[in-house]
Amino acid sequence: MNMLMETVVVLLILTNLMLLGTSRLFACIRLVAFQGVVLGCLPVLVHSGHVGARAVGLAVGTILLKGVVFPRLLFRALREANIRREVDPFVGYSVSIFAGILALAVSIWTTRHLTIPGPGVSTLIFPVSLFTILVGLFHIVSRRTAISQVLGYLVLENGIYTFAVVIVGEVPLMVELGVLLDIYVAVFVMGITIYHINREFDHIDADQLDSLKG
Amino acid sequence: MSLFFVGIGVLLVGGLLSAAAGRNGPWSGRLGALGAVVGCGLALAPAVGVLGTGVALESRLPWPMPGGSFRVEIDALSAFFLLPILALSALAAVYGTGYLRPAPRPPGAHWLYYNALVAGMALTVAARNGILFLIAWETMTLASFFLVTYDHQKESVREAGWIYMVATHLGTAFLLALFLLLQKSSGSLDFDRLEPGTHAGLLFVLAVLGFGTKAGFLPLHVWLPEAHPAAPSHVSALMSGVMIKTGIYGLVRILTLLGPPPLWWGWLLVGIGATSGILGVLFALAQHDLKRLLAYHSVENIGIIALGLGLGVLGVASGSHTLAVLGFAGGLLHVANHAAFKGLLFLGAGAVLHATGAREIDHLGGLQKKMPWTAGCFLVGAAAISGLPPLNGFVSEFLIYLGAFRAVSGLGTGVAVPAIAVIGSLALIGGLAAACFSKAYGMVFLGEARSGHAEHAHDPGGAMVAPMLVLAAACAAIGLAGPWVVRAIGPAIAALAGPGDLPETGLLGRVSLGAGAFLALAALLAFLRSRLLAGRRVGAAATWGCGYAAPSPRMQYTASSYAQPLTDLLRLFLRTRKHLRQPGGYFPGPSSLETETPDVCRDRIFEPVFRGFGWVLARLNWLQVGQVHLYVLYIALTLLALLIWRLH
Amino acid sequence: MNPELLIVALLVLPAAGAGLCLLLPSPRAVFAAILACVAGMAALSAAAAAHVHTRGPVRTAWDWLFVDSLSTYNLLVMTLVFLMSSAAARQYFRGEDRLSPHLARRFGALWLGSLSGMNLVLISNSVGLMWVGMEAATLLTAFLVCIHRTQASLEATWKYLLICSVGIAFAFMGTLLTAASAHAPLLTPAESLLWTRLLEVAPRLDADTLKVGFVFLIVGYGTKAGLAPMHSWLPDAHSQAPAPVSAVFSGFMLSASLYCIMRFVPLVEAATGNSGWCLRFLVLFGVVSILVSAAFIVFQKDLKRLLAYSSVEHMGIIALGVGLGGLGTFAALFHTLNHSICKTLAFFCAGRLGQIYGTHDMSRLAGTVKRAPVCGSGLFWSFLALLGMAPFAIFMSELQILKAAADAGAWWPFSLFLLGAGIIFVGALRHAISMAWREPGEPGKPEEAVWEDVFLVVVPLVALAVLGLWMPELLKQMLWRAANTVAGSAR
Amino acid sequence: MEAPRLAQPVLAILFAPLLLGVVNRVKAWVGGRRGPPVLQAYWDLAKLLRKGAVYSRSTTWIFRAGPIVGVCAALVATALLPVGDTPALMGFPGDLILLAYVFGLARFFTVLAALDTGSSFEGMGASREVQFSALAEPALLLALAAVARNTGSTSLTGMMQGISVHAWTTAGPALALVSAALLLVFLAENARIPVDDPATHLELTMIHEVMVLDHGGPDFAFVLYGAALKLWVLGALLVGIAVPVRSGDPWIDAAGFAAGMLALAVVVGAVESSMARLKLLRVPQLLAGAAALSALALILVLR
Repeated sequence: MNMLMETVVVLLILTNLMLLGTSRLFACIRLVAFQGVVLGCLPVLVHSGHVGARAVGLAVGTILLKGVVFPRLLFRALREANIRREVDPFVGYSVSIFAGILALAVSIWTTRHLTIPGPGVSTLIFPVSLFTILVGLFHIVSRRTAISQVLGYLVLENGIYTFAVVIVGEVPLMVELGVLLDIYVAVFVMGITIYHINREFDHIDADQLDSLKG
Repeated sequence: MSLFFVGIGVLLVGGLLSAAAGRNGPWSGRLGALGAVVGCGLALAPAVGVLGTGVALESRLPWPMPGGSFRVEIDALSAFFLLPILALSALAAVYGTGYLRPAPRPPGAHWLYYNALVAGMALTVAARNGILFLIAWETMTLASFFLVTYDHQKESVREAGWIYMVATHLGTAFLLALFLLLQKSSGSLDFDRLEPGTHAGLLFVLAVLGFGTKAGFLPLHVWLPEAHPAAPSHVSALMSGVMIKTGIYGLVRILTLLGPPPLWWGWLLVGIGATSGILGVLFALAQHDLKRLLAYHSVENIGIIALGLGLGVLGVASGSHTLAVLGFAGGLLHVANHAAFKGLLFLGAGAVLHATGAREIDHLGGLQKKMPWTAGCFLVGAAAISGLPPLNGFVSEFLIYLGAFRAVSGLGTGVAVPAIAVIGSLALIGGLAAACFSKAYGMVFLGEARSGHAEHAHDPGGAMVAPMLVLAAACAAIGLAGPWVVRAIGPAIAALAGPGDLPETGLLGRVSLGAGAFLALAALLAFLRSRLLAGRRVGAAATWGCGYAAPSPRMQYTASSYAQPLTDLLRLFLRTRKHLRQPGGYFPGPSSLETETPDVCRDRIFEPVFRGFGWVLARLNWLQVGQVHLYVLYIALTLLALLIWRLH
Repeated sequence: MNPELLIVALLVLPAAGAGLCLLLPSPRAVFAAILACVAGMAALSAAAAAHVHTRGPVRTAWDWLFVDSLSTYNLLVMTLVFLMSSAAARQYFRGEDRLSPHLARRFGALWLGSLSGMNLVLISNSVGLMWVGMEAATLLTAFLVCIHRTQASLEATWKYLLICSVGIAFAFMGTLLTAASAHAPLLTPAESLLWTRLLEVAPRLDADTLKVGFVFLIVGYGTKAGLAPMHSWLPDAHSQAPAPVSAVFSGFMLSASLYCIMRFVPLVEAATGNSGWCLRFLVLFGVVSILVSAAFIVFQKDLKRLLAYSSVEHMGIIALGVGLGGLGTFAALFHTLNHSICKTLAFFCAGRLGQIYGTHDMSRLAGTVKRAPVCGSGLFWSFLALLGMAPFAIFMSELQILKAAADAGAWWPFSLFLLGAGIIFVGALRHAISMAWREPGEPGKPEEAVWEDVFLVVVPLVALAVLGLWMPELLKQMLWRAANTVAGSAR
Repeated sequence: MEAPRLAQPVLAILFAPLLLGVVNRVKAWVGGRRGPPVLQAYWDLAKLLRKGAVYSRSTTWIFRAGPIVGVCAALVATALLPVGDTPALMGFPGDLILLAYVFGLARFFTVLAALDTGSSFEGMGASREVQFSALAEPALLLALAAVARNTGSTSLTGMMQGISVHAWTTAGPALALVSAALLLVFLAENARIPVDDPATHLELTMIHEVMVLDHGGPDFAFVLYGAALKLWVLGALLVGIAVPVRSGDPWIDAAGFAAGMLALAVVVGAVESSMARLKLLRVPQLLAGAAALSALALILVLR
């Protein structure tokens, strides 16, 4: 099972780096959706011996939400706004990938003293979840469109989710559902806001939303 | 003690009633002033009692405030400060009822703040707990701020209010540091449990900065020349006469808490006193605005008080009881004296302003004939503030001089050198003050009216004249009854100089004798002249114009020209700006000369500092440029920085 | 009343009220419902506070809900703020005819919804549930910011949403790390999110994990609380939201976020051996917030942005107080109350003035005392109170925080606090004087004073003055108990 | 009260105008003229006292008070000054302060009386007067402080008693500096050359004389007499320090004093005959110089 977990970790890293190097927004959404599906498998993988109904339920919920609902929402917003790609990001794509690798190094270096206790957990989980968080942040900071920022936020959430499922394990279901619901609502709200922004401004370029300052 | 609280209560209730009376202007004013007078009278009784018996009154009420306790005590020192505060407040309140008529708006709020200011001052002086003290102190600040901004429709008044508030509030910051350092060892802010610990010097400097801002030590005085002219005149009288003295009170109170002073505290005070005194009077000399001139004189007189206190500290530090007594007696007595004559002068200036609508000295003139009562009172004040015998200003300056001469003639160099500075600066201050007040009095009241403003002036009503008369009488009485006055305030002096008799202060009796002889001789000579002139021809003519046939009032010497030799001589400090339009050509057109003397300290010290701060702060604007990317970046960087910093 | 029932009622009432609002026909009815609901909340909180005060903390719902003195104190502050701002909102929207029944329903539901979110933060024992409450409040209030949809309000909403979501995500990470630090065999996974259980085993928690967790928590919740340099959403959201919403933002939502941090302080302190490890963060953030806000207040042009930066300052002061511990925590909690009252008042007045003048640009807000005597004077006095003039209570709480700093020998924070407060005083007073008294450009006739306005202005001011001069014994005890909870030394 | 204490007041009241006469006589003598009689000042006073008066319509009681205050102040001052070892009539520690300040009072009223006329010339004179006296005051008091340090006394009587030939031999340089400073103050305060020219007839250049242009009759008599008394008192102060005749016998002391006063008059006359008036702008420098001399003396005695 550890083998599978390692695979998931590697997939996470790869999707993150690919995200950093992709300019087409459709592709980005798909990547994030794929990441969501991969993560959805995690609860099942963690409890290798006894896969309970709870883990399955969580996995299904996660896959549905992250793999299906969010992408659809974002695709719709994208169609409304009528844009296809991220134009002229603050940080170029190749530099972004280097920054991603640097972030990975930083994550590993930062967490090298921390030994998170837990059975059958890959030592890479915590650094990679931190790495995913950083990539999400980087995406928010370095991309111009509001959609990209939502994507960044989703990646950030994915990082946290990784940590949550693997390390903390069985947090009470109610909390987890509350968390999922909250994230869902967050993305939903962001979608609505993007919709309105698009209607009011005729663009969803967050870079140009800078009238409030000082 | 309960009388004191009742007095404070009456003050506040009077203020509230006055505010509640709202639109009914006359009643509102009467209620407020009545509250002030009755409240002051009631609170005055215990203060007089304490000075008479020498037994301190104390009271402690429950007050659930961490670190605070409602401890109030009237000891000799408090009683001494209460006396001028309450007396002048009552007089200025009476004056105010006349001064505020006709009022542009209902005076209720004004009286509320006025009475709150008086209550705040009284409580400041009586508080025996740091927190209580600070609350009273800040209440005083707040109330006086609203009094200063009475005419807030004027830009200059708003500016003055801002400067005043900023200055006093920043001063309070030093006081916070002071009190919190003092309570560190015991954890209680009660005065009797404050301990200086090992850094008494730092505490003293903090006290000088914090209290000095209120008192108006140079260069912390910048608010004074703005706030005093802006306020209504009876408020100026109150602020200049007694409110700034709460700063002096704070300083001496802290002195009693800091333990035996080293010599350098005395040096510091003398240095501050000399600079404040000399530069204060210099700035005053260069002013054209009567109330601004008076405001600068407050700086000067605070300087004289600091000189006295400095000598007192030197006396304590060097173990010379005589010097300590003379210094502190001079300093303290000057507090009361300044309250009397500065109050009087501001009230007089107010009467002039009320009658003519002009504060510009160069627009006035000839008021002696039109406002004889005001003029007479103003003359007494002017002579008193110039330190001339037989008035009260001389008495306190005499004590300080005497102390300084004693120090020079008999004590070691460490004391004698600052004492020489005291003598030199007092002499210079005296000369310059006489110059300044001969200008102020002469130009405003003597000669002929220089403009239409002054043509139709007349004395104000009884409500305004009576307080001035009382104050003028007080100036004369303290001047003639010096030894008794000093003996009456003996307990307060002993609180600072240490227990013991009051050596040498009896010499004031000789001064009084000299003054009496002078007055008798003057009466004799006046009689002699009237006998001589009786039956002879006494004619009246125009002033001799040295041959010029058509003199006009506009040819009179003006205040600016009067002061010009001195201001030119000392332009190094004054930086007077001249705007000269010279006559030229064969048929010269109109020409003019205007001078203005802005405050050097404000222009050269505070404005650059404030501008520097502003520059630095303006540089921080890039933090908030509207880019949400950057905002998230800050968060990310903060997170990373903390992770790296705190974990490794 | 059964205390457990009480708490459940607290949980249910606002949610039910929110639902109810969606069904009501007119704005009038909506506001009546809001006021009734908030008043009910106030009564319930008071009852809960009384119970906790006399008999100690209450736990219920399988330990998921829990109230102790810290939470009841904050409950009281919250209901007070909501009470005041609900009444203010009624006045505010009365002066604005743009509020259709539809909008009113939406407003009512969101308003009470965010109330229940914050309420959940306060009464939950599970730190996870606490997080859920915070997130819910954030999302619901996002809609409140742009209840009037304009370009600027959308921009502000976007920034608010994105930044706070990121912050809240961090807070979640921190919560998870906290739970991870209590991994088996110390606590079962189900227990590892319960604050009371965590506190019991706090000294044995894995310190390294918890430290990382606390960094995430303070950055995360600190973002929501508006601590600099994570405060950047705050001026935008405050300036664009309707004034009563800004009042709730400043008045309590920020404090609620700080409350979350305060909950974690005793855990981290106990785990790190009471070395003051996490307190230093709070001091740092406090001082930075005070100084940064100072820079922006001095050159501020917009009234509501100025008030927002002032909130940053005051959150900094509270953080500083908590960071100093002991008396500092006590004073910080007291400051929470004072700031909430005062800021609610300030935003109310600012909102009304904004309606009268049609702008929040301070260069055009002139002669407010003449034009709108009640709100103009109210704003001026609330400025004075916010700037820490005696006799208002903020002076007292700041003084106590300074005392705590002096007692702790923390001279750098002490001096920097004084410096920042001084700069703010200089800058803000200038704005206040100019707004109050400058001659108005276009003369308008003075607004008639409505008694509700007078009431809403005078009562808070009097309350602040009274609190500044006299602290009721009951309040003092409550504050000390709450402070001891933060210090981890409560029963 | 013993009779010798009255010596100074009596001498001053009687002989003050005489001093003026001597000065003028010396000036005339040096200039090769016969000059007015020594007693001319007395005749002038008598003539003026017999006249009526004309007052400007601009003036008030202040104008009338000026001369009286001048005379009274000077009279009080005479009571503070000793002759030689003989105590002053009213001497007490600190009397020197009263001495300086009664003259301040006199000046204040003279200046006000001048301003009361509204004449620009008199205003000009008043302006100069206050400027110079403000600068002269520190010089005077610092000089006296140096003497106080040297003699260990704070009363004029004690100081005079402390000055002796012995004092001059031990602290000669300091006392010489003090005497020089006092001489400058004496000249400035009494409106003598090189500060002011009492004989000038150009109003624009005058200081003291221009201030009293409008006084006439008995008032002017008072002005003249007050000025003479002031000349006497400040002269007596200077002589007391510069001429250390302290024999213990009041008669010899008085004789020494009288000789000193005569010598002073001669010196003043000589100075006035040999020097020109300074430019007005230079006068402050002269007075600052006097203050510097006093300060130097202080440094010497503090050492």
